[in-house]
Amino acid sequence: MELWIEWIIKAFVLAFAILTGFAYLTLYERRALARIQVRIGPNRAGPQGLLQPIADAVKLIFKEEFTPARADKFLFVLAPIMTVVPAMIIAAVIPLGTQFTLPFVDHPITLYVADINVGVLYLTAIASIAVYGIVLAGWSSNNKYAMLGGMRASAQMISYEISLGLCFVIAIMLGNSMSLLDIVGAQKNMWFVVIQPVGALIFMVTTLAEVNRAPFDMPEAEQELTAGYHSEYSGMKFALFFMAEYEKMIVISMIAVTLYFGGFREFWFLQGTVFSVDHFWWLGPIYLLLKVVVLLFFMIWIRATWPRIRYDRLMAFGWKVLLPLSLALVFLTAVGIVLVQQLGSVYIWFIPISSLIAGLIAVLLVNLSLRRKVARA
Amino acid sequence: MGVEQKLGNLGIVTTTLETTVNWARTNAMWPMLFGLACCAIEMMSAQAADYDMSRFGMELMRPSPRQSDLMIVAGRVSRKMAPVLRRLYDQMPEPKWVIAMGDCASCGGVFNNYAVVQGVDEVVPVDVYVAGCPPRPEALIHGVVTLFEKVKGEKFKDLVKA
Amino acid sequence: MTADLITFFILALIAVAAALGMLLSRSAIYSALFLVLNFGVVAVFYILLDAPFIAMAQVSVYAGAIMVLFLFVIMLLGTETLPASKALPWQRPLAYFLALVLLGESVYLLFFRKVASGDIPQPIQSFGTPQGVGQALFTSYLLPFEATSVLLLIAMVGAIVLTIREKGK
Amino acid sequence: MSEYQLQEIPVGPYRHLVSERAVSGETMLLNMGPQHPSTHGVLRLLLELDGEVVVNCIPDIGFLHTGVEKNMEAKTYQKAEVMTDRLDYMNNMGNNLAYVMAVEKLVDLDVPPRAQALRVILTELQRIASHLVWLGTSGLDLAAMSMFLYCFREREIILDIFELVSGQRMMVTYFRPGGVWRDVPVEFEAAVRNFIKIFPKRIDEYEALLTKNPLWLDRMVGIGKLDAATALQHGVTGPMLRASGVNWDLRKTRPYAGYEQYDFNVPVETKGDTYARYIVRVQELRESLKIVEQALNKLPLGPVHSDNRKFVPPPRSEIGTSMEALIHHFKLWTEGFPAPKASVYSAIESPRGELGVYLEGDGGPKPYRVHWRTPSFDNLSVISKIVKGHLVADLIAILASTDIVLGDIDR
Amino acid sequence: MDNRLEKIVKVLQEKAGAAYEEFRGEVHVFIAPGQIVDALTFLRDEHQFSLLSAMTAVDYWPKQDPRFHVIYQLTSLTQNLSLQLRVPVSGGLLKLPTATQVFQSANWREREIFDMFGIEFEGHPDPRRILMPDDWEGHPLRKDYPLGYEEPQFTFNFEEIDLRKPYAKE
Repeated sequence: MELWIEWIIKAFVLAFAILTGFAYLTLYERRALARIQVRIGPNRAGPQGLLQPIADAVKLIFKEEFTPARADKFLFVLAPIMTVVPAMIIAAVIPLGTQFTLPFVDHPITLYVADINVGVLYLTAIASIAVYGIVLAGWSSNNKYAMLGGMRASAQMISYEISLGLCFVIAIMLGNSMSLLDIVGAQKNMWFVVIQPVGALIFMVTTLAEVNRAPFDMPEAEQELTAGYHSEYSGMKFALFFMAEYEKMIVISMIAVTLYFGGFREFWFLQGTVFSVDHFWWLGPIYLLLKVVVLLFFMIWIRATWPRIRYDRLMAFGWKVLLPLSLALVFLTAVGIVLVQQLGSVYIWFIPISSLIAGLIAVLLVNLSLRRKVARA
Repeated sequence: MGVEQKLGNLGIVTTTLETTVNWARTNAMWPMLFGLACCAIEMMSAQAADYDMSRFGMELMRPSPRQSDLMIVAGRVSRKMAPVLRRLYDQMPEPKWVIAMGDCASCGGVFNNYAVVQGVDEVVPVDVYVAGCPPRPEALIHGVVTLFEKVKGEKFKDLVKA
Repeated sequence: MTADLITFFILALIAVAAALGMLLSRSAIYSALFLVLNFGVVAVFYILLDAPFIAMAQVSVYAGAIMVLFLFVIMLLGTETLPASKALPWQRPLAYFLALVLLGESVYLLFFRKVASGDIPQPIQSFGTPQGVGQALFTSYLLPFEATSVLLLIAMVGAIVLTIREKGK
Repeated sequence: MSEYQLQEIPVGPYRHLVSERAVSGETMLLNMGPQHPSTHGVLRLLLELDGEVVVNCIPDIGFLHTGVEKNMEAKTYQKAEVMTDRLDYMNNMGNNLAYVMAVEKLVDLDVPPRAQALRVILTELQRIASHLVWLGTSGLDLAAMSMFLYCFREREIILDIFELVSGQRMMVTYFRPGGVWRDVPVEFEAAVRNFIKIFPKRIDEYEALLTKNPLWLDRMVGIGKLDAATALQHGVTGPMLRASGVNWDLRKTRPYAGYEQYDFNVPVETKGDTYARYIVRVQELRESLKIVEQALNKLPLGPVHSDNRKFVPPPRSEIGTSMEALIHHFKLWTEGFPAPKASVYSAIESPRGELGVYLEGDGGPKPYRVHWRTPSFDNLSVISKIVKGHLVADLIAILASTDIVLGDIDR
Repeated sequence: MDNRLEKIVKVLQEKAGAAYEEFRGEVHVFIAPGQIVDALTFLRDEHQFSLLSAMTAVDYWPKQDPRFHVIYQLTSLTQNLSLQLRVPVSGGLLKLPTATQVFQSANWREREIFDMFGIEFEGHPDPRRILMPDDWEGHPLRKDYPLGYEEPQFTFNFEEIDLRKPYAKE
């Protein structure tokens, strides 16, 4: 019975952490965007604007809830919930650190909610059903813009799911396990981003598409579809969509960190020093947080700088560039692993070199086609 | 309206809650992304680097009226636009506020003729009028801050409709 | 064991209800959603049977990819607004007949087939794990597996050919 | 606008403008605007969509119709000028210039060279400001949001210069028939020089962000192609026409306000797509800066308005001493000056194209008829032709590249 | 007058018997309503007047015949010339043949003239109002149409106007 209590407490702590993270991510994004755009950003609510998320939340709670007359009432209410739930539960399998022993009771507490042997598959499964909320929101609103947004979301999700899955496969092969804890453990000596840099890059691109962030924010493309799938949502229901979007950002960064950036582990060259998580267990969550913050900054930076890609080009990019490239990477990784097994561990460098060449070829081809298009026009 | 209406009906003394909610509303007032004419350009300037309305948490301009709290009527409202404006106002959920930015929106300005509505208060109820043709960004921000003062004084009791 | 049994019965009820809902609901969107619910419940069954790999594959492939495509198509065509088309004339009698056959089979299986208790073979240790599934797929079932991929490839090529012809028109 | 289309849009009134498929419900009619983030104001586009492909696009304008032309008939020539600022609110100086040039032509009034040079400097600064707003909003439309804020940062410098000379940021009314309102303050030259110094680097920054960016190229190249013949048929002028390969710039072909003294190029592109329009405008930023610099270097000394007292009020100092000056002042500001019973058409090159004023006098002090030939009006009318077969996302890019201002269209 | 322009005006006079006037270097040629399409086609095809710069109308109310002048401002890019055609329209008839076949830009401009002056263009492909709402009554730029002056509110008459001003409700 004790085990149940432990799980419930851990689940609550994790949920609370993600919720707080979401709230402060909004502030982080607004301040970072403002910094990039030579502005100041929210600084009036509380010291340095630290209470801004709370103000937003309280305001949205006390805002009128509105359901359009001809909307499908049931799905209209269900959609935001269906968006937010996957974003929360997907974090369950992500290891946040090693473990520590509870004082007095002498009971070991692991820093993850669950370590299942198909952890990576769990991630894909949950990520793939996360789109339902958006699609249903678009459909149930009875608004043409919302529906276009919902349709874009479903098409985009399907296009990028496969490349994302292949990037998972690369990490699985390198870690030789589907358990996230094992994958993190396998990165003790070398982060996978060093071994498979192109895979990490593709992973981050596809995750941008999966969480509908700029430049892939098709479903809510403000300038095209006004507010896209959440056009008709107000008050707390809208807040749920908002929440889901930012939670997904956090969670997806956590996954990226876990799969490619050593998870909760320190830099591989800090192994055995006092900075190692083996030395202090509480360094694990801190390292994870730092890495996540850095990745999030990249997401914000991209949003501030790049124009939005066009909807059909986005699909073409997914199918014609990312999918073949990630397939090639899976193949190259497999070859590298076989080489290591047969000839010795120095052949591990075959993987980064060959995949960088593959990535370079892809970039060149894309560039060439673009140049041809410019020339033709 | 939301929860506060029921609270008001109960007649419970809710001053602390009132203060909190009004504080939240003033600090997270999302304007609607909606410009009409010249004033819209100054409204954009107010969002930009030199003036930066985002300090007040106001840079989240919502393209959908469903998610906005504040309608800044920036510019002249023609007779053709007036029904659309009213409709947008009706689409905004409570609580909502309106700032008439500039002379044209406040009273018709220099355009005292057949085509322009002589003051947007004929179409939607206005909370704050900002004078100027167009008002400088500072003037708009002053108008917004004036609106904050008004919002801070709002009582749940008054919002309950008979 | 009772806890598992109770869970099983609750889930079974949900699964049957979802299946019925899918059949009976008027709106195509709701039908699709009921099917998703059904898939989800079936995935939980797999977990109960100690086959997490298949469970996750069920969710990500069926619920996550295929049904999203279904929804996409339904929304694209706007079928829920179109008037119901006439059923094919032979469809209804055939359906009744097939339902009868199915009912007969179930009755036979439930009441007449003798099942000795206890002779269900226990699954081996690696059953349902990724390793187990991989071993099975790439050793004893390699030929069917590859045949399936070829079949899918043919279907994909067919779809592409069809759309290309459509465009050329 | 989002829920503006809760009800189905009736095909009836647009029967002759949509395809057969819209009647059968095969294609979707979608309202874009009048309140939509990327229609640059209150423009309504009725779109017939097949999936996301635009089959037909029917612009609906007039949501900002202000009755300026009618209202100007009720004011004297001087007082009507305040209306001109509010037409194309990105090009206030240019509107003033077009109007005062028409008045000067109608009453045959001379303008001293210093006033001419000041007019050139300020209209070119205005062109830069207008193009900056265009660049910023186009960037925003394609979700390159920082561009918007960078452009507005530079625009503020220009607005500060305007405020320095006229006391207003936007509605300047600085040019007056016969010259300018009053001479520029001493800080003017330093302010403009400062701008000339920092701006080229800033243009380089913009170009670094966008011009070679693959996403930007992908959104722009080959989109919304407009050939020269169609452009002329639709009356398209300005950068849009020059992007289609027609070298027509009124500053070169019919120089006014002393443009013939300055050495500048007219950027011309041949491809006529959205990207060509972008390139033309970005190059115009540099060319305008060149003109400003030359005009500032050559800025002559002397009076800033004509000494024809029948049309230009006397300086304040004279009123105290001269009875005649007092009478002129009184007559001009109460009654206004009469103009002959005739009509003129005078056009300038605004940031958007040929901005023409048709001005007709009836012998009295008020214009009998003022018509504004506004470039955006024609530039928008071509859009229904060039968006056909493109995606909704391209429509946004094309609309941004036409650089319309609704105040300019609806008047 | 420019030599090249003089030639063109002479040909126009021969073809259509048109009168012309000159003011500050601008040439206005008067064309009868029936001949305007031919004249525009002739100028476009024979003399490269490829741009219809502006098109508008003037109302000379209360004069009835002609009450309106419809004005076509043409520009030739290759020759760098401008020419204005003026078509008198009688207050009783209010009809003109459309020029949309000659210049596409006439489409919206003719709609605007119809909207503002009530002059109909026969054969126009899309005869709707363009600037005013579809159910608007009257044609605002006519001289007999009131400007629509409303009394401005000042301190001394604030109360009085406030009483009858239609304020919007929630």
